[in-house]
Amino acid sequence: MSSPLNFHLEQYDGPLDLLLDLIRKQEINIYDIPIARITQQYLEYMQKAAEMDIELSAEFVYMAATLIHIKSRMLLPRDPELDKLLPEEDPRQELVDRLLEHERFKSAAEMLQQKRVVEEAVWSNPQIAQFRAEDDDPGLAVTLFDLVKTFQTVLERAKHRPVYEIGTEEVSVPDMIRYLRGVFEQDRGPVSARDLFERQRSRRAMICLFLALLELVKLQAVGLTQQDSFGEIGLKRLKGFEAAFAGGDTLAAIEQGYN
Amino acid sequence: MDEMDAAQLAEDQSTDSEDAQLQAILEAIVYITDEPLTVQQIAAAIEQPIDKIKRILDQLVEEYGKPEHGLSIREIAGGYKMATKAEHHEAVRAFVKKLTPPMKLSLPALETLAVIAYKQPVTTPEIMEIRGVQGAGVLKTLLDRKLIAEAGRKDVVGRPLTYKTTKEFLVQFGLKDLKELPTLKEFEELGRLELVEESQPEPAATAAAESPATEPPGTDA
Amino acid sequence: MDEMDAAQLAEDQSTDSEDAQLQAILEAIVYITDEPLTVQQIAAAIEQPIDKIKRILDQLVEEYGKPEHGLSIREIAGGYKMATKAEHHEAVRAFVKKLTPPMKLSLPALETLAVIAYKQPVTTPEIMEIRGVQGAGVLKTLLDRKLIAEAGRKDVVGRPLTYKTTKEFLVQFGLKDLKELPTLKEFEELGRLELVEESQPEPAATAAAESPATEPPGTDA
Repeated sequence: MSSPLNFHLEQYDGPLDLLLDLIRKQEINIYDIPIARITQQYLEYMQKAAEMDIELSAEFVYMAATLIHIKSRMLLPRDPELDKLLPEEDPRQELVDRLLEHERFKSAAEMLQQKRVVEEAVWSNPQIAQFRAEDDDPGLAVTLFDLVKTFQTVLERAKHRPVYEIGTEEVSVPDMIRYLRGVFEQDRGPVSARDLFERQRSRRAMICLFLALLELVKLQAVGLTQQDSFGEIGLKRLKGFEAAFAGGDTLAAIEQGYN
Repeated sequence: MDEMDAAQLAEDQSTDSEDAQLQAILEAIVYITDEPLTVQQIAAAIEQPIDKIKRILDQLVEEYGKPEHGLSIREIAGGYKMATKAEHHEAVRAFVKKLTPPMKLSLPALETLAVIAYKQPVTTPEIMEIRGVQGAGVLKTLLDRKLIAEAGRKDVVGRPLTYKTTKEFLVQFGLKDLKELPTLKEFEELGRLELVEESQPEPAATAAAESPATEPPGTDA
Repeated sequence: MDEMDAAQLAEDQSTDSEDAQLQAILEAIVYITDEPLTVQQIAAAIEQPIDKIKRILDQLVEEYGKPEHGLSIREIAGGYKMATKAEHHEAVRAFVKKLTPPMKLSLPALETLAVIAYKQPVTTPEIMEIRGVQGAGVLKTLLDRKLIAEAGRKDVVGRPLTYKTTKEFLVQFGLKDLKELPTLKEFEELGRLELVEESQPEPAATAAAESPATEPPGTDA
């Protein structure tokens, strides 16, 4: 067998890697590749890979076709007169250029790896935190990519949000009152009641939300609105909102009531 | 006499360069740790005699004590620690204050901004609906930073305000116009290609961006 | 004559002590900051002429370059950054507490990164063409780690996104700027030299592809 790859089948990142390895291992002059030999070795590799159930990507097949094409072009006799007028480029030229280009980037990758090895042996200990004001939000340094990624995450979350799942979490009526208080501190309303209920993750949470709403309506902190009969029910902050939460008493009293 | 001197000199030199080496190591060690390290701890870790370590650390303390150094190595709580000198604290603090921080956003703010960028013009309830969290507090942050602006009212019940991204948003993200925003399809393409290429999982670098935000009840504002 | 000398001396001394003061402040600043700061940023913040800051920073770089220092101040990503010297990694590692996991990149990821570094701004199809494989692969990993960023769309059919390397790339690879990278031509010449000189059948370029990435020293702590 003529292939230098007989004894162990290696994984290559792509056909260019495989070709380069064949060429370099056999110390072949890359500017004068014996295309028949290399093509044969290349095909042997593909065969072996198939036998060992190693899946090769489509580029390997495409490269095989390219090699065979180059080989056949080199076999065809050329009209010497035509060659004088219109010298044909070596059929291997394009492949050689690609191989050399690829090899340059492999070397560049290696150079980068060496630089990383050095950087991994170096540590820094910045103390800037001691000089930053405490209220500075370190936050995230944001790129465009973060923006897309974040949007994707938000959409995924929306997709997987379980609506009627019975959770094990212990949500209580006072929890829901605090939750509603947060809602109406941001937004005076009207807020869609249906939206609020749909956002709850468990039956228990919905019941607690319902009871919490009743409590707030009783306290005249929140009012219910409906544009037309059977229409959407809206929730609105009322004048009694601040008063209801002024002291801690209201919540404490309700908490007692439900314990 | 000459020979003795030469020998002495050679020995001195080798000791000097050994000392310089040890001093360099001690400097690096004192720099890297946040807790004051005792001489014993250091000596044990780098397997050198305690008195030698002590002598060189004292040299370092003295060296950094000079006025041309803004750092000092001090003996604190029985150990050694590097820090900035107190007399320069004002200057350093003023410096830090003047640093223009890179655009940093909290995760809730980033999420809200992302929703607005891709869904504009969009109302507060719509943003909350998509994000699945209550609380529009971060809108103010984004408005303050001029990353978003109001974009008129929507013609539905309650006529809620809508929001859009601004020119400043484009500048901050290096975009010529909104058409330059990568589409979700392009993003998914990246993910798909990734699966083909990279079989071994690699540790995520930006864990914060991936962890899900807190869900209700409770507001994130 | 004597008087003039004295005046000159006094002036020199005051300049010296002013310089020492400034050097101390710069040392403190470089010590505390986490991101490399440019001369311009520093000069603007402490209201001093750029060339003066540059001169003193260069003095600091030189001073810390001496073997008796275990720390170094390096020019990275267009700015200055303090860190321990690589040659003391064994001694220092024992004391590193907040060990951020080393950034592991696969060879395909490094290759993609190399293509982007040299060809930026570059599109996904262009990357695939050079690498000879379908799938831009690992782009998402590189984006996640903020080593690359989107760089607008290219004005060709389909208006594909382009990519470029970031400041974080320079920091992670310890580069002053992109110009510090060897040219591609240099790699070619290197390859040719190897072909001529190397008698072993395995040139370096292919050897790396076969053996699993060498374990960098910073991983086991």
